[in-house]
Amino acid sequence: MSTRLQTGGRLIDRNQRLSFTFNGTPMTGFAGDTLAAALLGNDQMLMGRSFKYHRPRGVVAAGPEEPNALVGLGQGPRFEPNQRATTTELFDGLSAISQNHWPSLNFDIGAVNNHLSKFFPAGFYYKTFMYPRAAWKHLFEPIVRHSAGLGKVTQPGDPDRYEHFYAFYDVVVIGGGVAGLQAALAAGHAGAKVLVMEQSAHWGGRAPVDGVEIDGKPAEDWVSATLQALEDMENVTLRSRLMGAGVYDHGYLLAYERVSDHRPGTAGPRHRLWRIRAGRIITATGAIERPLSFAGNDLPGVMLASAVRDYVVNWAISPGDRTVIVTNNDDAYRTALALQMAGLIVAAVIDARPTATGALPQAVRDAGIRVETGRGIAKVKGRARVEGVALCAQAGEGAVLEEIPCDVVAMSGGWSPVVHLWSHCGGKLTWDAAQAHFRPDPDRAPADQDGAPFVIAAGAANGHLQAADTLRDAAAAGQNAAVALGRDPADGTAARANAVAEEPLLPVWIMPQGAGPDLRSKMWLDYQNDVKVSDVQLAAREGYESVEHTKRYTTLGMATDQGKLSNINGLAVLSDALGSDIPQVGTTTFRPPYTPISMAAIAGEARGDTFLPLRRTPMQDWHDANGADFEPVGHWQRPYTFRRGGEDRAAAVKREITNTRTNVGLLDASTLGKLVVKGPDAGKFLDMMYTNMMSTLKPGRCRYGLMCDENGFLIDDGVVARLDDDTFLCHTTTGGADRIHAHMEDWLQCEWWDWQVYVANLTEQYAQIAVVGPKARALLENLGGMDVSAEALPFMGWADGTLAGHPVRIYRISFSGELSYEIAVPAGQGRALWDTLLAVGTQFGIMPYGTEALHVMRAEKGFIMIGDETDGTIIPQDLGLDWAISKKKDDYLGKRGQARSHMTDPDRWKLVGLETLDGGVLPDGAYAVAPGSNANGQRKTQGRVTSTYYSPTLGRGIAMGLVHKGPDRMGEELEFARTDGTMMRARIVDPVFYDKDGEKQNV
Amino acid sequence: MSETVTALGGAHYAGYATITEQPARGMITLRGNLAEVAVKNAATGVAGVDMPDLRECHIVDQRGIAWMSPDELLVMVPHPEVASAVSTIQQTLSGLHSLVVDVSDARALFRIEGSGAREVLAKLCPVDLSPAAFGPGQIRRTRLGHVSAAFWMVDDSAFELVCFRSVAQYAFDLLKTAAEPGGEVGVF
Amino acid sequence: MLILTCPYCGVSGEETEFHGGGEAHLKRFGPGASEADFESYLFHRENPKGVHFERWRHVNGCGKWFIAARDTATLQVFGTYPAQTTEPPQEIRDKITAARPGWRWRDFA
Amino acid sequence: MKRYSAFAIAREAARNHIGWGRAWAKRPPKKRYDVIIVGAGGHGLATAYYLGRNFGITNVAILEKGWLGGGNTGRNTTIIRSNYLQDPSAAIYEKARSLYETMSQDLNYNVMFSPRGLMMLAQTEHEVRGYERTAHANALQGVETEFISARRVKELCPIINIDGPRYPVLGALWQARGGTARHDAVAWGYARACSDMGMDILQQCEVTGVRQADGKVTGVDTTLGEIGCDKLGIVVAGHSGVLAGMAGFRLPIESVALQALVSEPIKPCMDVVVMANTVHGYMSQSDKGEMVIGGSADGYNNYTQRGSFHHLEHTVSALIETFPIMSRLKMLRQWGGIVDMTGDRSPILSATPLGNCFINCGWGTGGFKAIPGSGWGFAELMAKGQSPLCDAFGLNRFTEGRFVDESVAAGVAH
Repeated sequence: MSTRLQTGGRLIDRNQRLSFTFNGTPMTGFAGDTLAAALLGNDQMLMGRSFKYHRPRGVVAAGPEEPNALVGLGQGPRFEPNQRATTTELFDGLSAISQNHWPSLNFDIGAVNNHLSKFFPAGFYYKTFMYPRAAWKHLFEPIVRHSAGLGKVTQPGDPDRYEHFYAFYDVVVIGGGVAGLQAALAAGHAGAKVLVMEQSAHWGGRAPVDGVEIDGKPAEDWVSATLQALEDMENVTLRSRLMGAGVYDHGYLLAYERVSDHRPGTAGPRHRLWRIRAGRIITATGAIERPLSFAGNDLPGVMLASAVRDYVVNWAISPGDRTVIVTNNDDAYRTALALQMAGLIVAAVIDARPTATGALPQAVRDAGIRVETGRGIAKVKGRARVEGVALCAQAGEGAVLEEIPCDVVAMSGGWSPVVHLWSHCGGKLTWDAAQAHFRPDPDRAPADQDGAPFVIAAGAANGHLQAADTLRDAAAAGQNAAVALGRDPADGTAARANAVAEEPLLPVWIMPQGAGPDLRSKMWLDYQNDVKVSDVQLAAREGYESVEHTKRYTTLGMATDQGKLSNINGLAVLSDALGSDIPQVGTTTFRPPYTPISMAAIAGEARGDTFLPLRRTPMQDWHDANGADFEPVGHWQRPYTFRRGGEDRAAAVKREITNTRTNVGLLDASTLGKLVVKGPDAGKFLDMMYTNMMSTLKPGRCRYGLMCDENGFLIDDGVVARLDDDTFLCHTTTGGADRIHAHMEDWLQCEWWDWQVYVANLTEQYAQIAVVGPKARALLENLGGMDVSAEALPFMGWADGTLAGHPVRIYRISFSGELSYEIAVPAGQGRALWDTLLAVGTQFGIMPYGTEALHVMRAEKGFIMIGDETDGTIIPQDLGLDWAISKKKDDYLGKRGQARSHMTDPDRWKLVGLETLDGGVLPDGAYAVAPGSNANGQRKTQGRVTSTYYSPTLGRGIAMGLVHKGPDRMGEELEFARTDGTMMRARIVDPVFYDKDGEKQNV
Repeated sequence: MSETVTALGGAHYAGYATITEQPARGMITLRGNLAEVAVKNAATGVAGVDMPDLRECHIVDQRGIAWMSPDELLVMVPHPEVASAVSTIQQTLSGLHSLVVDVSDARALFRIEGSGAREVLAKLCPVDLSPAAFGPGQIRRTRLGHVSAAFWMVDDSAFELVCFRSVAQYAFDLLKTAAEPGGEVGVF
Repeated sequence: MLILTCPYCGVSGEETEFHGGGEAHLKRFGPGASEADFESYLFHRENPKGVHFERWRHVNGCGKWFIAARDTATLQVFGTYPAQTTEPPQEIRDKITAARPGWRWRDFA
Repeated sequence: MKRYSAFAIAREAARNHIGWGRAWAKRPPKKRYDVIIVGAGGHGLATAYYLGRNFGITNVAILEKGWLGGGNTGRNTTIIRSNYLQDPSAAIYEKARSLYETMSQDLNYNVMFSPRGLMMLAQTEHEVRGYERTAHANALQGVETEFISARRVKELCPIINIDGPRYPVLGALWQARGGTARHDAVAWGYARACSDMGMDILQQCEVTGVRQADGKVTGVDTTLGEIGCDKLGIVVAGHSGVLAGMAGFRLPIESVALQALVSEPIKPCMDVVVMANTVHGYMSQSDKGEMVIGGSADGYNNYTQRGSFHHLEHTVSALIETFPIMSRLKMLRQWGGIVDMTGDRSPILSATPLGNCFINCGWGTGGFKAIPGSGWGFAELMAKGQSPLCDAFGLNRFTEGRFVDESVAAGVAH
């Protein structure tokens, strides 16, 4: 059983006992524990179930590479699945549950898959579940999907806060081990602005655990001394619980800070995502130990040798009473020594190498521990927990020589540098045959905006596994990074570490070397996804030769650990099966993030009220307080209608229209774009921007204009007012304000840069209020101020003046067909004028109206609406707007485009009015059918509805639509298809339904 | 002349930095050839501060000039003076190709103050806000979350930030959240 | 996340402060242009895997349009320059030649 | 070829599966072929498959510079739908969707087509009108879709927050027979079937030149030597510009990176595919339990297949607003795929100035869902010189201004 030792544990504080629960069972641990350590301290080796076969899984590692010990953490809206117990700091009140089992962790029905595993080799689902066809949908897929997933589903209502932080550094060092600290020291001494980040809560990495001595003192002491030195440098920032998550182009680095995961519910953000721009990035991310592939290597109790060491030294955890160590290298012998020093039994060290004569093996032998060389593990005994191992000759096929009882197997297949961050942005790797791993190729580093290498690997992450080399390499990395940024080389000498000479490892990819199919089908490569040696060999045999094919076919390395433990071993097995060298086969692509990061951290502050900007007009508070139903228009929220009492939307819209047509209505038109265009060439410029001739417009007058893109398609419309000889005020649609402003600047800056024109966007300087209806003039006259008579201010004219004491500019323009004044007033006075108008207007029966009433009224008048009659494929000619296209101009944006054969095709659909025969309302977007069907069997069509409303004014449905040769077919009847297949008949009519001669707006 | 109401009526939040919407300030967009002496004189004439150079903002209390682009200045005067300032500038520049418009009401103006001010902005703007990189006398036009904004420092610990009036509430909410106690980063 | 330097205001900002505007140095063809010329103007793009010239607007900044010379395969930026020109300045071309000898883009080299 | 079935697996289980042979043969190139397809992605392989199946043309080589299915076929979000607005789009995507229905049986390879239903959320009044229009068009195009209410949206996908806050769900365009499939399997299944018809799949074979004589293609130069052909089909997605360059013609195409990501696997919680175009995000849950999320494209030419961060930021924040449970999920992996965008964002399936050379490209973000329809139509075009499925997607449309534009909005205005 696994227990807590009476003494030791460099990271725990035995004075701070913390209580937590696992699957509801109360347990205790110490401050400084990880959840994994605390669970082991409570003899909880079994922590989860595998994905495919639901096999019992114990913890194998002690860090972010852990594939098995995934738990559901927290409760209610704070529940989070798939949390690695090995990187979860224990806190008081923590509650965790294990995953992927039913009904319980110890008894899991799904484990039946385990017994059927022979029938579920890699890719089996591609080969079956096909017949009969219906069975896939109704039987097989539901089963496959039901068994999917690991963690439980999260809940809505995450109560925590998240944020981003933009940071800029010369040099960012990722990794707080001795390499990282040494590199930071060198870069810092050279004067660079440095950030050092460590993903865990503790500095120093492996060195203190491995008993390394640096500059004559224990690594632990050197680490704290160095930390102090770095703290004292004001150009260096140290940050723990901050993980380098992803390296992106141009020195962009994402780092993930777990601010309060270890003290949930406290003030401040839970996670902070650092968006860092770095001159140089040093990846001192260390190395990860590889498992060995022997039969039964996935049983709870089989762990990485380094992890066993970590648990003993860092947390005073005895993973078991009797440990067998199996290795192909010297490093694992450190585990033997650590265990013995803690008073635990090491039954034997099984070394696959023919001989082991290095200093560490010797020390182990001297300590009286049995060492067997040239041996391997034939298989691990036990069901839910290791009970012993059967030894065999590594060179053989697995004939059992001897069985050794034990409850822990500590394995080491050598070390692989953590190259993820090096690789994210295109850094290439080179195969190091001596150490049997891929390490960064310094000649093929990721290049930055200047084409210079910007990532430098250091220490173990660079393939330097011996402490002394690690420090030398790291010092050089820090030095070089600073120098590359133009800093003066300073003291770059490395600290000196004692170096126990280690003998070379022996690459061992399967154990024993001659294992047959039966053993190979019990050798796990990917613990979480249940990918075995036999699966990779099967993939190779079936022609899935590319490493990407094999990965996808077997799902090797696609689990939540992204193959941190399995990739190299799988790769080696694959290349062996293909009979090619490992470097030829190559690796899969490393993708960000290094370990999973929360979605909420990615969104940062963009949630709830601050998800997106919500633009408010000066009158928005009034709308909020007066029953407005809003609709989003761009980032604005515009009142769709103002409901009164128990009114539904339709009734409110009807009331607003009727009132506006009979009394007076009020519209908040502040969102309309208002662009000032000024300069000697302003007229000439607008003649290019608009299809109309604007240069001939007289000061004091307004003109409706159309804008097209170079394709000829209509992109915006609005009223242009000429303010003086060289100044125009161009109104755009609400959505168009910023877009058209950018469009104008584009042409002025990039095409006609010698034209003398300036543009300014005054959209928000003015609140704009449309006072609309037969009683509009009477109302304004009651406000006191400027002359608004037909003579002083005729239709399509504008004038400056004051109203009720406010400085205003009034445009006599109408989008409703009624007598209409659009009043622009400085935004800061908009609400005051609005209130005054409402107050004074009561005697005239004034009512505000919303966008829907606006739509209906414009449709009654046959006015087109950008976005309804247009959809990005419509030219003005389609809409019968030829009158607004100047024939005199030899050029305007879109003129050439409109001359292309398809644009001049007489068969284009053109705008008409549509009148249903039964007075009903045509469905929005309905198509008019034509006889027959096309070559693809689709029903032919001859037109479509672009706008359709119930008109309270006419008491019937009215619509506008585009119809094949429409204007030439007045009076013809068309059939419009409903989605249910039934037809609705409508007659082609003039699109102007109301006040055809425009008398009302022109009084 | 009726009074001018700001977008948020002087909203205020005190976190580990304080955020305060400022009273209306006269703001004038001046577009023209900044090399022209007349343009320089027109701006400095009403603002009473030196002509700013590239990415500079000279400001004394309510009066100042901010360099917005190679052909644009933001001229700041006390709000009651803005109308007269506009016409003064227009007269000074008469005959010269230029554009002078009052944009006071189109803007919201915030003051971000306190030791945490730099951090609060660094959570929302992709800009190096370390003292070595940004300080009084400079202006930075950038984005604040999803909206365009510009800010400058009025002293070592206080910023002024302008954005469009319609997004004042969004900007304030962002700044407020960023300034909530417990969110201290502690790097500046 | 690209970092670009606006040649007008000198700000080096991240991609999100700018807005891409597509291929640079397009010659506008208007009324009277041949169908082939007009089609090319609107639709045919170099789309190179390598040295490219493209328009950017400093939208969250000084608002100016400029042109960036960039490698679309490595994202290296050779330089930026104001948009008021019909061809890349010699100094930019030299920089590219230094990094990509024998480069070619339309008629420029 | 060994037929795949449960029985075959049971048989093999008895002997540790050592009896499975290669899914597709490995053969040296012949001197010449009737047809050479450049590009062994989904579209290329499907084209070859239907050339053989529908037209008996089996003397075919499919050339691939990397590994088959190694491009966008294996780098997309596996969504299958045909609820397009314009007739030509609806025709080819619906042809594809219907072929997906029986693909597993046709190929004897389970591509795990999962018609779990797909909805496109309408989150503005403008989108409501747009999708109602599409629903009307689909009804006449033989595409089964309907516009459904917000309540129905909530029933079909309980984890959606339909009440906003910023963009309330007003309804959705629902295609009950839309869904997903296992992307790699589609390429692998076609490859196996092509190989079974005697076609040669030549991997690690890069085309370095296109040989021509009097306005016709005579063959290609490759890293495996010169190979002759009567007809050439170019189906190389993001690298079309390069190949077209070799063949001496230009394309109205730009290549940009499209962002995608997956979450960690969780138990099934979303039975449908949801697309939210207002916020440029779409999401489905894979059979492994991962939430598969597609984002928007970079605004500039980009041939790196790397993800960039800020697009993700916007997509993810929007998805958290629409699916509040996303907040505490974690992102497992992000990547970028190169998509080739045409002038009207619709594909090109066209003859070229070289009489016997045809090109299939420009699928933008729609590639995967179109694979079988694209292969079916393009094979017909190559075999007969004309295909109703391809007619509207010719290169000439850019000269005439005869676009197939699916983006149904020039911008909302009031």
